[in-house]
Amino acid sequence: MPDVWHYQMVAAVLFMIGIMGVLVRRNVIVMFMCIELMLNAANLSLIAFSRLWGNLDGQIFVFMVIIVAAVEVAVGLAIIIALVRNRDTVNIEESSLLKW
Amino acid sequence: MVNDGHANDYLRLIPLFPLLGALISGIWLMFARKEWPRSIVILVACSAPIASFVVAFSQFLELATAKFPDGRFFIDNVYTWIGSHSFQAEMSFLFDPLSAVMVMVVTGVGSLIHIYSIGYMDDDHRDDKGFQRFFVYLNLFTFSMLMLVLGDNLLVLFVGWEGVGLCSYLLIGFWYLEDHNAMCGQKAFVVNRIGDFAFLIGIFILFWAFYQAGHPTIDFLEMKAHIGELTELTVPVPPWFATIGLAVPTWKLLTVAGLCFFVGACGKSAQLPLYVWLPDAMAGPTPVSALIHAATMVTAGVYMVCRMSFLYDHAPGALSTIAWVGGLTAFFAATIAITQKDIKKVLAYSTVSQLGYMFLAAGMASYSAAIFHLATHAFFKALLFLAAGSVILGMHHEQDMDKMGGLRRKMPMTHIVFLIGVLAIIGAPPLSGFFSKDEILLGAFLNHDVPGAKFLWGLALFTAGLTSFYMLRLYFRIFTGPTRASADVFSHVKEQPAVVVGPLVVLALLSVFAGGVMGFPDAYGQWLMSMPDSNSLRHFLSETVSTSEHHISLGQELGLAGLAVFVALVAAGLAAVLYFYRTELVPGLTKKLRHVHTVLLNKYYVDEFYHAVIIKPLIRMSDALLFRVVDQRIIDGAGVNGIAKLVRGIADNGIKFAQTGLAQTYVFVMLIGGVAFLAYLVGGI
Amino acid sequence: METSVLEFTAPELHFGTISPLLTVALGAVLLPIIEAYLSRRKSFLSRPVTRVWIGFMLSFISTIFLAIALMLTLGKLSVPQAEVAFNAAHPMIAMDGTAHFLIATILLSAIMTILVSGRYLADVGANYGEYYALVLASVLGMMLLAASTNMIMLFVSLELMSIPIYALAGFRRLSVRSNESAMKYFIIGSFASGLMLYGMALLYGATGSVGLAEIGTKFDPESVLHLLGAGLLLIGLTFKIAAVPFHQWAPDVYEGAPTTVSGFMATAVKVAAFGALFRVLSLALQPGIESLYGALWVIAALSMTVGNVMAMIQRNVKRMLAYSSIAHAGYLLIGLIVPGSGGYSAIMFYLLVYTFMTIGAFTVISVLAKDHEDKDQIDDLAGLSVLRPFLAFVMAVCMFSLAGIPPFAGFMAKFQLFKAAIQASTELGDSSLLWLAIIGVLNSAVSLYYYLRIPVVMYMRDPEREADPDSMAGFERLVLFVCAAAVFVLGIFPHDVFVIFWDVDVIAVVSEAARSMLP
Amino acid sequence: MTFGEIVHLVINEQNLFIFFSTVAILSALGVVLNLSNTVYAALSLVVSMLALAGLFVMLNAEFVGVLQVMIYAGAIVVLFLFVVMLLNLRGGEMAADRQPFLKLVGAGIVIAATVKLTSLLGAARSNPSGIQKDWMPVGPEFGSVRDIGLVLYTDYLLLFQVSGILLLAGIVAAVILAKQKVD
Repeated sequence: MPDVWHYQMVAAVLFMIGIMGVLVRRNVIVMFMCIELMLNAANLSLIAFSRLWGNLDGQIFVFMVIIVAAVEVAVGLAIIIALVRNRDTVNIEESSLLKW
Repeated sequence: MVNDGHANDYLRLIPLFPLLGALISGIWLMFARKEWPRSIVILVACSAPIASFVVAFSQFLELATAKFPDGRFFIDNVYTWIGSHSFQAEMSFLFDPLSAVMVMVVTGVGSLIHIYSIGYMDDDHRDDKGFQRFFVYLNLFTFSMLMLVLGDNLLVLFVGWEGVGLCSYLLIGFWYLEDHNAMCGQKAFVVNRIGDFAFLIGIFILFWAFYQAGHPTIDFLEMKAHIGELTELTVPVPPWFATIGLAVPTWKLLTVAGLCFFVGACGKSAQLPLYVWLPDAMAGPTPVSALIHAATMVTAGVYMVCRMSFLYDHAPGALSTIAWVGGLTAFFAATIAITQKDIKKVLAYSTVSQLGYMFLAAGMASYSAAIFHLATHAFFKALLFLAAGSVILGMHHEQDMDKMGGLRRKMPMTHIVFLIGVLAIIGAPPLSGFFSKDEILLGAFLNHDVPGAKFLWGLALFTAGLTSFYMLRLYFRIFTGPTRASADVFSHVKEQPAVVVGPLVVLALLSVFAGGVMGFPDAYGQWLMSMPDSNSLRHFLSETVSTSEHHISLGQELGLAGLAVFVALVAAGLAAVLYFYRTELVPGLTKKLRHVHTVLLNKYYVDEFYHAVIIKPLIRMSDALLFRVVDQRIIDGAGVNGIAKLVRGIADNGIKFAQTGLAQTYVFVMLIGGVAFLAYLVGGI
Repeated sequence: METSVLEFTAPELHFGTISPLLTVALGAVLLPIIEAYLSRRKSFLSRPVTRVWIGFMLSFISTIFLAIALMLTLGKLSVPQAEVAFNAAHPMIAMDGTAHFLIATILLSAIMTILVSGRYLADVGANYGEYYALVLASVLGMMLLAASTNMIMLFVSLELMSIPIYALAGFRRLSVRSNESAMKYFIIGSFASGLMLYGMALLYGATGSVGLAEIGTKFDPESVLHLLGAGLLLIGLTFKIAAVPFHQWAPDVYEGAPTTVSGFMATAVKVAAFGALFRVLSLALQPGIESLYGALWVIAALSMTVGNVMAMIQRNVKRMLAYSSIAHAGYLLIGLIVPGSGGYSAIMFYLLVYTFMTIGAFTVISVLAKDHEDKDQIDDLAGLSVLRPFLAFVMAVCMFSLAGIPPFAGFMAKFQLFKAAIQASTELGDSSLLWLAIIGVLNSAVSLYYYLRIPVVMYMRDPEREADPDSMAGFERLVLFVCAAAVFVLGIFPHDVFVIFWDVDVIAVVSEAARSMLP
Repeated sequence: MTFGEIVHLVINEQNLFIFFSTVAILSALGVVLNLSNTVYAALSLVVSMLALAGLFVMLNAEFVGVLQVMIYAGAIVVLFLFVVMLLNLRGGEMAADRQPFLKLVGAGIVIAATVKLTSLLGAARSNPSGIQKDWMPVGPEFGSVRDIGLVLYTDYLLLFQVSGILLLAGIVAAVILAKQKVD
């Protein structure tokens, strides 16, 4: 029987995969997907803890995170669209006008 | 400290008006490309001191007539300026007889000079915003001076003190496009800094002493109430002093503080050895010389000494120093004034000399005499300066009296008021100067506390003679005899308009009558009108400053006065002979006394002495050691520039390395930082 | 099924408590509708409807909403004890003195930003009505963030604050720099929220509750899980205030974003995030505060130093101000380390002062923008005192104040902060706070170098271009005047600020407000 | 061994957990490691999220699990796909990496941190220090729409309203940024 720490380890691994993706991938859209992965990992952690403690706060939290994620995606993709219209690239390394 | 009956909310209006005047017009000037029409400038600028004068006058009457059970003063507590648990400084104003007299002088003479300036500055077109700028400075000065005299504690006083210094600097260098004027302004500023530094040290010492005594205050009334607890304090000496075999000095703390304050006063009031800036301050426009460098600002030192009289009453050593410095300055400056050719310079040295008189009086603990002379001097010296200004205007900005003479017919009004001023300053009875100078001499004669008081009295009497001599010389050289001006200039000389002459007439009337009205000696009052307290100013002031009651018979009083008048008359006669009847004697006499004359003409070479002994070595040392070694090598090389270079180098390289503009670098840095942060928290990797 | 209906007890609603929030929320909801309505019409009240006119109307309307909210908040400021909002057993937000003061500061910042935005947006070609709705939504998020006492509320309000700002940073859609700024802010900001969310999950798992106060009762500073959660949560919040090492987005984002938005970001976001930090530290993490101080100490010292050193070599004013805001975050963090309410009240006063001087500086830069271009290089300011004396004066005042030169408010604020640190260090006999204050003072000295360069350039160099026609709008003049005046007044009379009808002792207000938050 | 027993042997909680978590982790790795095609990355993300939804349901979070499928898989990733196809960009990462060294170090740190984090979490099991040790017993309704609704509309009412404003702000922001032409 898996206990809560098994779920937590899965969440931790997923979270770290997300961080890794943000760090190494240069495609903005993929970086963004990896951020979604991080949020999902946190969601898993929350749900597991919610079950552990037997209270619903964690599930409500996840509910809110899903809403926030939806909004974030809408705005983030809009930002990416605006960027691509001007620069014609999704490679984050090509957007480095602002520096030093 | 605010008791019932002492609170008075009107006082804040007195400095407020000039401040508003300066702010409104000054802020406009800061942003606008053009100045206001002159009529508006005049309206704003001149209404401010007049409004202050009206308020001050009404409060003065209130103060003089109201009944106070516990001391005659008003207090206006505007707000708490600095509040900390152990130290409280209020922005509050104190209106007691001493500051009331000062406020009346400042606003009264100030208003007249504002009006006079309208005429004087009218033809000045050296700077397209100059007219308005001049009045902004003048209003700002009035504000600062009122802060100075109204301040209820040392901090407010110091704000005003620095404010007047700043305005003086700005106004001396008003025509800053000429290098010389700017240099003179700088000189005044630098010399004043020496005094201000000592003043500040004095404030610190006094506050520390009161703090030790358990009354952390710099409020005048509270300090006065608790000063008695400090008399035994001595300057703390570090213990190693004794261990290395040095004699442990036992200076009284109050004496040291008093001396520090006096050094401050020396700077502001141009006493030996810090008087050198005042003659050079004549580079400013003449109304400025009259207002700042004769009537008000330079007397701030005298006012401060009187204000701190509760301290000096416990510091007799400091008081004697004041008396001696004052007496010597009076004599010293008078001798220089004999040979000067520039009419404003003569008046400047005369101011230094008269200020010496005031300090002499203060040092003799007859503070009321000092304030009395301060007031009458404000009238007649302002009158003399303004009249001289009128002459200068008439002569098209000529100041050398060798190129004047015979102006009596050309400028009759100016001539009369100038003559009144001269008579007042030399102490011709019954003009103002007669009474005030007489009271000073009397105080010196009767003093027994100051070592050598009788000698100082004699010196002051002799100086009165010198004053008489150089003032009449000035008068004769300007107004009588055949003119030495070129015919072209002379033919254009004419009397000045009413806006210039009007204030002169008012000041002349004050010079004539103010002395008798304010300070008619009690002995004469008893004799002539059977009024035992006719010296109203003295009685008025006695509620603030300690006045030693000297009971003196009518005969003594008359005898001393007669002696003074006699000395003045002799000197006046000498001047009349040399500069009016037998002018041909002068060159021969000058030749015979040429060594003395050269020394005096060159003002005892004091400036040269300072330059050789202080300034030049200082510059040399600054240049050789401080600039070349300390500044360039150590501070610039290794210090500022080195550090700046290092920092810039680090920042430049660091920024290129870290702030790459690539989002993933930032993620990476966040990651490293976050991991380090968490590892620190969790305690170990 | 019937039982379930009976179980449901409708929550008590205390709308009065959150009336400022409701006002702003109403504004945020209504503004898009009004915008749509206005732009559909050809004329309105016999006026032809133009873009500029719509922008003006919307800024006017949103200012009204914000001003009403500000009035309501100021009215509540005098009742500092916490009021119950909605559910006492499950408090989402605490409308106490701290919250009200911070909300008032946020609203002030928002009002000033909106007032100066209209002409600037028209000038840079981004005059869209949505701007105002986004600002209002973000302000709502900030208000909630400053008051939230629950982790879920904290997270959602943080996102409600941030998401509109991501969009505002990219509001000049046609400008590549603006796009890049928004994109960087968005990616890094979402990354930081991800970290924070995971930290919240760990804290929830460790304690079993999401309320900050309940977490505080169970927090165990010995447990790794608690500390990891707390650390990640703090990373998320320190990211928002741009503290080193989570600061690098700030210069890029501030430089690229529309200037008015940069000013808004630099002030209001910081105020709100500090509100959240107050509550997280004083409620949830109080038992473990000792172990957090060391980490915060390092962050504060690093922020001050890195911010100031980097600002020295900047050529772009907005970028320089961004680094300076990092340095100021460092100064502000000193107050968080001071135990008790003294540090918090010093921070709150500092935030108020900082809002005025920073908005003033950014507004000057925004006024200079011309022909779709920001004039934000330091060289662009050369001879400004001749070309635009008023702008130069306000800019100089703001710079002096930021540098902490008396008698400007920046000095008074720094003085309060350092005083609190030094007092605490003598009371506790702990020299680390004293050292932090010393580092702070040294850093202020360093900062003189770059702050004073601006007045030097403005006043001592000759202008390199022709005088522009003075195109300032009245609102901009008003805001600049208010900023300069506030900087003077708060510096000279912090105890007697004269606000229309009554005198306010701001220092007393902030210390009262700070005390109200602590249990 | 009946068929039912075999089914129970294979499809028990432990196996389901192993299955879902393996799928979730592998497909998450797929998102990160798939360098060539963004569409595949998005599809990997969907798989990962569906697996997570399975885990949610196992944890008595039926309602949130359904939301996960509907919103994440159904809406968010579809939006991703939309954008990827709309922009029709290929080979975002063809050019050489500008900071290979940094990424190598970063990846090393992330891997080390993963190991450390999982070991810390494993250690938390043996030393929970005040943390709930075992699953709390919960009723069958736990995590149902009814229970969530009861909490959401009472304790979290304010939060729920705020989320509405958040959505509105998101819509406004997305519209203004992504509109083809404004005027």
